[in-house]
Amino acid sequence: MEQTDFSASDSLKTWGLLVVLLLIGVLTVALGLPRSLALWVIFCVAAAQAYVIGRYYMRLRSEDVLIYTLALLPVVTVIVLAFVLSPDVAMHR
Amino acid sequence: MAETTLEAAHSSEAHEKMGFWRAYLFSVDHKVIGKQYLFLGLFMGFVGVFLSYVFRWQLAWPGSSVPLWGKVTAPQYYEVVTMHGTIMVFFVAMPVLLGAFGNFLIPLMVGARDMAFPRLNMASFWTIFVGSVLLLISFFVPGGGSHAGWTNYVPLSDASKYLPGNYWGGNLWLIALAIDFASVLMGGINFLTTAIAMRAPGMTIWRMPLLVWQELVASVLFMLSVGPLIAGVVMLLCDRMVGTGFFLPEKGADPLLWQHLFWFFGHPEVYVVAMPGLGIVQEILPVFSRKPIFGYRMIVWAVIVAGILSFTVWAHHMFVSGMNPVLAEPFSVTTIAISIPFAVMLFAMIATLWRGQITFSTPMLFALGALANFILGGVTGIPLGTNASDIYLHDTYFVIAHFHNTLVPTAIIAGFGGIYYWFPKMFGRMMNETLGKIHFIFTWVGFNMVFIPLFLIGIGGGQRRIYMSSVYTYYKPLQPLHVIATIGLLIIIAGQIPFLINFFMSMFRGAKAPANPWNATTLEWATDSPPPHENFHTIPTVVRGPYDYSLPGMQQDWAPQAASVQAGAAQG
Amino acid sequence: MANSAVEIGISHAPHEVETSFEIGKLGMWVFLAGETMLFGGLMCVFVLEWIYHGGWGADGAHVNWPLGAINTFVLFTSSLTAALAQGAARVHDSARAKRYLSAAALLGVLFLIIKAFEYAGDYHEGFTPLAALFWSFYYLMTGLHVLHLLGGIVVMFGLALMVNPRTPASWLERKLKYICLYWYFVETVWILLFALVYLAPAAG
Amino acid sequence: MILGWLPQDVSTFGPNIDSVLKLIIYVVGTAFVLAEGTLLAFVILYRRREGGRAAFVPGESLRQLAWVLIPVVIVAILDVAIDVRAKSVWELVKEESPAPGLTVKLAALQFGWEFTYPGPDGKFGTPDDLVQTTFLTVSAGQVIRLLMTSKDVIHSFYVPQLRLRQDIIPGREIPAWFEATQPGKYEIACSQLCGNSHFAMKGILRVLSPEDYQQWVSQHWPKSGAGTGKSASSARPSLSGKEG
Repeated sequence: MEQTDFSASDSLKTWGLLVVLLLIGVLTVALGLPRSLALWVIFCVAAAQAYVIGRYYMRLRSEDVLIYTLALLPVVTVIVLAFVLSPDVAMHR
Repeated sequence: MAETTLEAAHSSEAHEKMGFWRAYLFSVDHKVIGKQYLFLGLFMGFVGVFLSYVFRWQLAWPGSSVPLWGKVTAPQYYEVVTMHGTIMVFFVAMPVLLGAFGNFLIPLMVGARDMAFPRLNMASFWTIFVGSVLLLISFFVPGGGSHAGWTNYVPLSDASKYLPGNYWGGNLWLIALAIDFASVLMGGINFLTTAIAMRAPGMTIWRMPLLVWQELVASVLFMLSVGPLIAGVVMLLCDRMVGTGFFLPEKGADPLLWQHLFWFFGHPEVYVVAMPGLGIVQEILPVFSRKPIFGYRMIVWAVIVAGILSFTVWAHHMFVSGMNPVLAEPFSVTTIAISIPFAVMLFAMIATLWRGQITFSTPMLFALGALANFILGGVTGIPLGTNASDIYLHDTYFVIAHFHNTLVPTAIIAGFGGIYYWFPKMFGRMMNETLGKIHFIFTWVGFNMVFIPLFLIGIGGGQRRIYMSSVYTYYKPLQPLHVIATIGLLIIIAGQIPFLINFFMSMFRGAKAPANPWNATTLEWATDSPPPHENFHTIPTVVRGPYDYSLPGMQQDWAPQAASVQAGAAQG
Repeated sequence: MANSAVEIGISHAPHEVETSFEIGKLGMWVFLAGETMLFGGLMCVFVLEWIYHGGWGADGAHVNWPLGAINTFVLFTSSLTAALAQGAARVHDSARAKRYLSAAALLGVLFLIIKAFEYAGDYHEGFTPLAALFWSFYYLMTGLHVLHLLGGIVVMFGLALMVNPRTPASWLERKLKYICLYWYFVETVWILLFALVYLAPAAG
Repeated sequence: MILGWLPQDVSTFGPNIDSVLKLIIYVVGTAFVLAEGTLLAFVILYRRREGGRAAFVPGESLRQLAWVLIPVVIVAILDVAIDVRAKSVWELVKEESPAPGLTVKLAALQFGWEFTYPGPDGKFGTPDDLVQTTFLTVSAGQVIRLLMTSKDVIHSFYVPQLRLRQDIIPGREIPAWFEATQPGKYEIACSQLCGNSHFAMKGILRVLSPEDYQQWVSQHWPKSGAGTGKSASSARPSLSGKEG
């Protein structure tokens, strides 16, 4: 069993990072930044938070390749679905 | 090793103490659950065949009164057609191929004592049981079952003003489908975890039988493709019951979205049905031609590549559906690309027979019948996958004949082959060969007599889902073809009687089956028939691949996968 | 049910000791892969409809994102306590692990309460699921997430109740790992939902 | 033989689609006959003989696998050839749209068809529009452009003799075109399930010879007497000189 040290300080640090990212997201909306910039910031914050949880809480980094693929395969499938659907659903005549 | 034997003995005592309920109805033993799936699949199969008998009679002799049903009205016709499609795909093909064979065989073939999560496995059966009960109830609900076709396109299935009186039928159809998806997802979790994590020592992934490979890839395909459709089903359910407008054009949404979500799931779904069927054929062919399967690794890679490509082809169902025509070109190309791995598998299966010693017992007959018809099914897919010819052939009987020639050989004909082949292992008794052969001849000849005329009706322009074909003059020359097809169906139904007698009689009065009646090499034949509660007395060690038949320099023409010390004990 | 103690106690699958993988973790990841496709499919449809409508415009502006932000904070704290519970179980301190686990579940309940207030507020202001396509998606996606949260909370409380001084720490640690894996997944889904349904329309 | 079942073809792009079908039937037919023939031959030739022994051909070496991979490559190449041939036909029928002699708006509704002719001024929404149900009257040899919408559910405009099928989605306006070559009465059917009377949703496509069409036009727009859109009679290409 690989050593998964859920030490208290690690968890607190992760929690702090998540809260900071949350504040950034909230600030971009509160300050009313221009739309396209705000959208970029919001989605980068969300992606960063998802990465932080995946890496620290779910211990994805220390997992072997099988769990890694099981985690990433659906995400890739959804992105493929979005891109292939877009010409018809998003921009149809 | 000693430790596992002690443990095995302990749990077999536990097995005796369990009363009827825990041993048979609420059992967590994968073998009992496999049989429960088999009985559910067979029962729903006969319901589905009865429904096809009703509408085929109406098609052959429009307006006449159908024995055991009476006159078929237009709403009843569309209800019967819809329920036939739904029951056969989701409540016959999936439970039999994935539920019955997957549950019964995967632990035995990879050398595990049981599935990874036995309780989850039991839950998966009872979930699909509830789903099928709900679907059958929808027949008796006011307005009957869903009338919107097994694909249930919106907005027809969306607002009840388009299908008056079909409110509860449509809702129950959606709920039964969602429950069926949940059940197969639970099964998939078990299949993947068992096959990946609980293989016997020595059973590397390249020594797993092809049926296990096909079941695994099918489970992954299902798991990755069903999510968006569950979302679609929930959205459609909200539209029908709450009144939201996820698919209604007047609310600014796009009806084509449902077709995309349905077929994004639909096409991997037909491979989820086809792959285990082909897996069964690939298990049976080597045993009865005493020859290893041709190109084991090539077939495994072909299955994986076909699985990946199956996510890129779905819009060939929608060439003429009002979708942006520019999209039709890429999907034609991917449809050709996916025909390549299946062509590889087909040619490899034919090559397996080359210079073999073929015995024509019933499982082999069904396997050969399935292979022959799957070639016809695959070949007739090209005109539908090519965009130009699909303009004319879409939604005609050509499409119906095509997908029956791919689904029926894998789910029904190969499924029957699998039942005849593994019946001794499941019930410890042999099935009668002559009744089996009669059943094969009636079923296979009847099947071709139904669907070859349907190809011609399709080319003649006869479109599907037409209740009264006398409305159109161009249908008049095609009517005799419908009559031939219905007579073919009656032959199939007649052929099921010897099967039922054989199936239920042999279960109690068939000849006692030895551990390995067919001299096969895979692990499930290395233990008694029927296997003890914990499958193997001691977990076998695997020393060779699954298809080592007529090895040069070996007197015996088959070499069991399990280590020789195990083979001695299992001679039985 | 004489043997039930053994049945529930060490491991319900007698052969678990032989596996090369931790089958519980593998099973949970396979389950999460299916769930990702469900939520992923829903979000993909939401984004595509958004692009087609060129942003949700007026409908989206009324979303109560401050309450959503508070809820996100509550969920972060809940996952913190879940991680601390796993830490405690690692050092075989079952009592502390039980307390943290209960705290995580209670914070989950707090999330549901805040959510209920938010739904009531929106409903009162007339933003019902039938109001506009955006609100249909909003209620569907957040509703589905709430159901998944509820499932997680029930299992967490169940696990917390089953913990007693005699429970072996390794069993608790393993069960905690699976339920916390699910909890982190539900949190990740909420993060994406929060960005898609709360912040983005409000920014637009 | 198989294609003998095809109904009569009266549309200009009909022969293109029929030729694609013919090409497919030949290519796919030979592949089918070869595969089934080999299967039948092996089944007959290699029956179990007393004391016989099967050959150990596991198909691991590339030389053995070539027996399968080469036929597969051939089949793939033929499929690609079919698709290249079909691509031009698809673009002709579905993507390009030649200059229309007459544009008709079609509205499909539960269990009927509604055709709107622009009238002599060639514009829709003007008082001289003519709305007819069930009957679509056109002149032979004239390119007809259809702008199709649906009032309720998904329908599908399908005329076997024109080899034309196009689903109609409510909320979208979907174009289609055809040019009939022979006058006559052809049935319009709906080929997408659209409710309990989906089978009875029959329309009639009346293709008239140019002279008869002129007469029909003058009947419906008596005062002006000019052809619809660009005057149909003069714009008619010489091709359709044949009388109905």
